[in-house]
Amino acid sequence: MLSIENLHAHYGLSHVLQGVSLQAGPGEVVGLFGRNGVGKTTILKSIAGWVPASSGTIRFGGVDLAGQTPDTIARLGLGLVPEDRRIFPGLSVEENLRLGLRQCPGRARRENEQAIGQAFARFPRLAERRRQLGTTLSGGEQQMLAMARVMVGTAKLLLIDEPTEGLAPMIVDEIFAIITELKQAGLTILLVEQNIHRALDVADRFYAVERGRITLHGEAASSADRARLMEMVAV
Amino acid sequence: MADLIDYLQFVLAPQALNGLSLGVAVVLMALGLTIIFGLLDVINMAHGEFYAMGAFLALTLAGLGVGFWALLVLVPLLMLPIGWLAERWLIARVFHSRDRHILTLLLTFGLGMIMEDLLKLVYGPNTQRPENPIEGGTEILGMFLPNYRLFLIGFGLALIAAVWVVVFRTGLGAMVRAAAFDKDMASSLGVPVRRVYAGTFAFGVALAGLSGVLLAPIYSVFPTMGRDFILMAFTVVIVGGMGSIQGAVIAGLLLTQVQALSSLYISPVWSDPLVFGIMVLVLMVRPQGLFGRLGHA
Amino acid sequence: MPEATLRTLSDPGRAGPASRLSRLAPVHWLALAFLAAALGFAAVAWATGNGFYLRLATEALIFAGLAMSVDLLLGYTGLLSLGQALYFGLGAYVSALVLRDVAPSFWLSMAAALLAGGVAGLIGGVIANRVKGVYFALITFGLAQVAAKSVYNTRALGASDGLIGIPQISIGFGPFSLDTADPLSFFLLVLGLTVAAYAGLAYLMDAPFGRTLAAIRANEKRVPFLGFNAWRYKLAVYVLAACVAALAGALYPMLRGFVSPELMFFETSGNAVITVIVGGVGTLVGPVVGSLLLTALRSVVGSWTEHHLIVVGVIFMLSVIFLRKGLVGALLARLSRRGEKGRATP
Amino acid sequence: ADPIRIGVVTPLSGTYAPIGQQVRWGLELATKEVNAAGGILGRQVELLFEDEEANPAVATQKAEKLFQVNKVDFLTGTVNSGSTLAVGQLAERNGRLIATTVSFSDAITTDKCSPNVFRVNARAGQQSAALAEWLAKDKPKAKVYYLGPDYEMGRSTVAAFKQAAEKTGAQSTGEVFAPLGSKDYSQYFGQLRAARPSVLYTSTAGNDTVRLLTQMSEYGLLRNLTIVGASGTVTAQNIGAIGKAADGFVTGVGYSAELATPENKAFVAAFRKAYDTAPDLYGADSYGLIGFFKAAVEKAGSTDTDALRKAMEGLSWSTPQGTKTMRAGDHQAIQDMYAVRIAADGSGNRFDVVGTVPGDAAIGPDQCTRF
Amino acid sequence: MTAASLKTVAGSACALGVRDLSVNFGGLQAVAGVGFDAAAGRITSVIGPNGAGKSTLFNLISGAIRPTGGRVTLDGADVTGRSPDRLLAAGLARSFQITNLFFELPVLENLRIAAQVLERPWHALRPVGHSRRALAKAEALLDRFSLSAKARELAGNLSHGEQRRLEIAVALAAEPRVLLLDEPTQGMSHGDTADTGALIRSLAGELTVLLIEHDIGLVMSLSDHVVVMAQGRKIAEGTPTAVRADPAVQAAYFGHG
Ligand SMILES: Nc1ncnc2c1ncn2[C@@H]1O[C@H](COP(=O)(O)OP(=O)(O)OP(=O)(O)O)[C@@H](O)[C@H]1O
Ligand SMILES: Nc1ncnc2c1ncn2[C@@H]1O[C@H](COP(=O)(O)OP(=O)(O)OP(=O)(O)O)[C@@H](O)[C@H]1O
Ligand SMILES: CC(C)C[C@H](N)C(=O)O
Ligand SMILES: [Mg+2]
Ligand SMILES: [Mg+2]
Repeated sequence: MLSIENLHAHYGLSHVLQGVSLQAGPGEVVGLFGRNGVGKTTILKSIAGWVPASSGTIRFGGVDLAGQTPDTIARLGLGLVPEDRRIFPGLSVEENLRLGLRQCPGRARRENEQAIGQAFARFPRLAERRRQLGTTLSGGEQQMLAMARVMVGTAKLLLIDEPTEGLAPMIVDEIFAIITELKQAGLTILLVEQNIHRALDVADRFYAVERGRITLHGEAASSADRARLMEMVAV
Repeated sequence: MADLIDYLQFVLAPQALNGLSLGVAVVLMALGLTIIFGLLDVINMAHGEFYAMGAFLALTLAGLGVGFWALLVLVPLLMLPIGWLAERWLIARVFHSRDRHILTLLLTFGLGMIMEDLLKLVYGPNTQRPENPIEGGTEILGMFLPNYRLFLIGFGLALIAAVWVVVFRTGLGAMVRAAAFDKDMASSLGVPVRRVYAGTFAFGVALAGLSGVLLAPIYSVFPTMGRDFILMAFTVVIVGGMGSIQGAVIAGLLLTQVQALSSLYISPVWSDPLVFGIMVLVLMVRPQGLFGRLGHA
Repeated sequence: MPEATLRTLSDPGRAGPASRLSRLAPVHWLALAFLAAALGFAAVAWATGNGFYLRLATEALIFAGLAMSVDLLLGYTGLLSLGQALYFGLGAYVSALVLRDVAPSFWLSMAAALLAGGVAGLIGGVIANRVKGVYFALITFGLAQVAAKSVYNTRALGASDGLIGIPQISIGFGPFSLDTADPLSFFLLVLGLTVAAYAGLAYLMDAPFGRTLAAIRANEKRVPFLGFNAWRYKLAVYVLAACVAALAGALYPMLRGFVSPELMFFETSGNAVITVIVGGVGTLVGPVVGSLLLTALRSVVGSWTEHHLIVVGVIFMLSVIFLRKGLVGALLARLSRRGEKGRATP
Repeated sequence: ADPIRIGVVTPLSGTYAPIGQQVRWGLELATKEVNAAGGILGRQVELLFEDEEANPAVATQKAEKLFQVNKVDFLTGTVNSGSTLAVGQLAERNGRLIATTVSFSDAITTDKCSPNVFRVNARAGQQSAALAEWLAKDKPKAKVYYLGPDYEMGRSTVAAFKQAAEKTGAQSTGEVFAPLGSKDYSQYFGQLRAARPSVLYTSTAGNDTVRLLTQMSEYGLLRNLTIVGASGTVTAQNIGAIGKAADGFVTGVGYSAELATPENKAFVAAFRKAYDTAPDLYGADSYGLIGFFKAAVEKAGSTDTDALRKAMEGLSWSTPQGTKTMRAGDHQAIQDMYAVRIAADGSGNRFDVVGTVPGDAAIGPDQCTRF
Repeated sequence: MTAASLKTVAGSACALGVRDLSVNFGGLQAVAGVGFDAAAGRITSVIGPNGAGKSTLFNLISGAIRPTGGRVTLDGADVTGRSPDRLLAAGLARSFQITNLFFELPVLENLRIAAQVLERPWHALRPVGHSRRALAKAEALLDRFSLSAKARELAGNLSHGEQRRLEIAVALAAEPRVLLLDEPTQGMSHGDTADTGALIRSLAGELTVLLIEHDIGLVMSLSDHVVVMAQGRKIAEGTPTAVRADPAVQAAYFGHG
């Protein structure tokens, strides 16, 4: 589904990704863990086409993503829940949500409306606030909106960056439930999360990132791997 | 009493009616501006020159024998690629800098300067005017209104309504706003941002060109004509609220009425300061304009 | 950490004031180089008896003052003023009236212009600072339009004809005096004033006052939570800019002997913005360099083709697109890149 | 011998560019002719153009360059009255002479007159005389409405004409001053109709006239109204755009291309041949200036400022529009003034002369006290 | 009793008092009659589900928006509706849930500006180098928040977690007496969260902390007092253990927790 080989990326002069390789198979949830500033988000941005790779290859569903713009990548079936939520100011909650439909321009109108209805049903709070400006939502509500926004589309691969950040425990549960559901529905998910324990409960495999490199790769089910991971990130 | 009726019929009412036709003209100008301004956050200072270009284009084509009705379609179509290229070659280069407002304003200011001089280079400095395509006039309640102005009011309002539907009813507006605000996020949702920017800009430019065709028979054509409406159009866009078409319509009609009626009682030269004063007042009370949404700025 | 590192750390390219010459920021070096060039130019022009070029350069410096005031707002505070000519013209008219009708005194007319600029700036600032961004630009534009129109229609101010007959004066500095009719000495005076304005403003912009303006530019909403009243800072810099523009304007009638409402028109404001962009926004030297360059360019291109708008327009657009920080900014980037290379040996 | 250099600072860009174009053509044509005939005192004449941008601040800078760097012997071309005044002062300080061929402002040769400034065209006050006289004759007891551009020039032309017309028995029914560069004059039509005038006087220029007249025609206001105006209202540059709406318009002006003198016919023919359009008053007055300069230099025998000034004062010279005389007291040219009616027939537009006022009657008293 | 409160010396005089505070947006009552006291030198936490009105409460206290009703007192003085800059002068600083920095300015400059209020007013016109206290403060904070390596970097170029650290540092730079932290550990990795917890604990005593957090472990271990909000109202308050046991809180916040 997703396969990254020896990816390098730079911001200006700083060499942020220094040879990252990782794989995610269909229907797999893969965790990406590491301390702040090690390059987790940059990996996701490279996949989404926001940050150009300096070298290395990213393949998604067999297609080489080199030189593709984010919108073509999105229409290949990639969905992104970015770490800072990126709700569009000046647009209402509903307008923000409906932008998620742009991923699938050809889909029937009825299906679109159905998807919107489902999202609102999933997050009733958003339905209550649908006319309000998206950026006046509370922090947690914005996180829900960012999640809902990719769910109305037709992504096959989801990149989710710290989705539970700023969420109350109940909603955190809800998010993990959704991730599990999406996984069961066959989506591939790359999940960056600080709440490692919870994330490992839904993940199949994980990678640990340190200063732009993958330094550990393990099975979520293996307690040995888990122990090595905790040792690495909890210092 | 008879005096009063006389005054109403001969002075006040015609004044208001003529104000209306000017109002529609101003709103037509403001329409393209408010779309580019409100949706892309680009202040197109060259809007006036695109308007002039439309008018000159109409003149040239009319000289080649193209009829007025064909011009209404042809000129905007020809303006589309011009606007598209202007966006791709110029605006796009500064669009994503943090000072987008200011840089695009400066860039289009320079562009306007060049275009004005180019128009002069090509067409000479003198004034020209296409023939009035709809001659004659109609009496309405004893007031006389030229038929072309009636057409302008009708066509203008229909055009404005059509644009409103396209921009807001179809969700296109929301898409453009999103793309303009956060290109990365928008494109990761599948929005083809570059085409959206260029298309929106070209659309605004085409509207400017169309106003050129429509207004040329009344206001005549010369290289510096772009400066004519621009301040008023900006005022309308601001008072109405950026990106709000209803706002532009209401502000445009209102402000031109203020101008038309005030000129009966105070020296017309003060009507500009008056309109400007209203703009300042509106901004002080409602910085987002009459209909603007705060998030837009 | 030692102080020197701190300073260079805090903002590359706009480092602190110099207590020792060796610590002078590159931008100040550039200013010094410019000053030397200006003096060299003056010497050559004087030696060849060329009054016109001296007076043209003087005019360029006067308009550089206006451009600097635009830069204070645009480059340091992020406020685009499209009506700065209002204050320039105001200073010019006040100075002209004082010189013609009150007393032919340099100091008196400068003081009067300063006062007028300050008061008008305060009023204009209170109005314009109600709004932000584009709205600010358009309000300043409108304010200047209204003022220019009023002058254009006021018979007592010469209406559209302007005022002529402003006397040439001699300016006393204690035992010395110089004459505005003498191109060289007036050039040197204006140069001196420009350097003083540059030094003073550059100092202020690097002091916490100016740094706060930069913070307002970067994120105005956060500033109040750090204990600053953003509105007051913006008003203060607006008034400051108005005063600078008014003082520059006050010099104009001394040079040319007349004032006209065109000094307040949009062309004047717009040219000041063009000057700042071409020269280098947020550098203060940029406006001076830009003004001299564009004045010279216009003088040459103007006689060569009537389509100078195209030439200036193209240069302007190229600077907006390719030289975000103008000529001076590009030069500084060059210098600092070279500096970095030199230092990069571990 | 060295050529004689004449600096020309005239608007080549912006809204006044059409006027500058006529100025340029008039001067170039005359210079070509003078040079072909051997120049002045055996010296060729060279024109050096600079763009005035209709801005006095630009004009003075350009003029100074011409005076000091190009060392011109004489300077002309300024259109904006403010430019003429400012450049005049500069000329004084540089010990040179200038002449305007366009500026209307009375001040230039009245209270702000300068020993170094000459005006070869008619000033605002002069234009009214011919027009008022024609009006008194053709439309006695006319009810006049005034519409001027709202700035100094507009107000003073309206005031001057009003005074002259009322003296000849006309009745004023109202006035309105529209901002310079107005787009839509229909705003004022209500007032205009309500005043029920028989004559409308206007002093708009350039595009403003185009709009005023075409919009009046649109509203059917031209039918029972005689329209008269100041000299710059309808000229060769804007008449094409005005088209039929200019029909019957009468201006008080110092020149018409239809003047039936042989000099004028030759001039118009040459002008048309060179520039493919008719000259208007600006072109003609500018053309005539070269004759003025030539006569003065030949009379003075040199281009020395004092000698030249002396030669110019009181000088009579011939121009396409007849003989003009430079009044010594205020440096204002005395010239016959015409009432010119526009006839738009199929063959193009004609400026028919319908009335003449001799120069002495039109000029008014000398109000210059400076020299 | 937590460790933090043990070392409290200032006693429990109330530093920040909130009485009956309310605001509504359109029809929505975002904060409805909330009142509590934040004792001086203690850590008071505000918890509650998303959209409960916690951040809005902070906005009201810090002067970002004006309440439609109620009062805020600082050391007994009424400061309701005061502008943020005047509140900061009175000793109240805050951080933001959604990172709110000078993204185009270097990290160090972010901190220096924030510390500038420590200087006398006329220092605004003296060279930056003379603002020694502010510079020293900025340096110290860089160190304390392990941002020294990024001092010259533009704040906008930091990773999310690094920006979150800077956000807290900026709030601390003015040496406030009352500090409002809106989800300070949001987006931080494990280690940083723990460090931040330790930091907040070390701050208490010298200053009064009002904390919004969804990290319940942190809230439980840090707080002296907890206020629970839901749908704009205060539904409970008390010690961490008491609040945790409250069934209403369980239902509204922890779910099956
Ligand atoms: N736009 C940028 N320009 C320059 N450097 C950047 C930029 N964005 C990120 N960086 C740097 O790149 C490194 C990796 O950043 P990234 O955002 O990928 O980290 P992360 O692992 O997602 O961290 P976090 O957990 O804090 O979100 C950091 O050191 C950061 O400072
Ligand atoms: N400007 C506004 N206009 C309309 N509604 C608003 C506005 N600001 C906040 N709200 C609403 O008020 C409610 C409270 O928001 P607030 O940000 O205070 O929540 P919170 O408790 O901080 O939540 P979170 O834990 O998710 O950050 C939310 O439902 C939000 O949608
Ligand atoms: C005809 C004109 C345009 C005259 C010009 N306005 C002047 O100042 O004299
Ligand atoms: Mg990250
Ligand atoms: Mg919150």
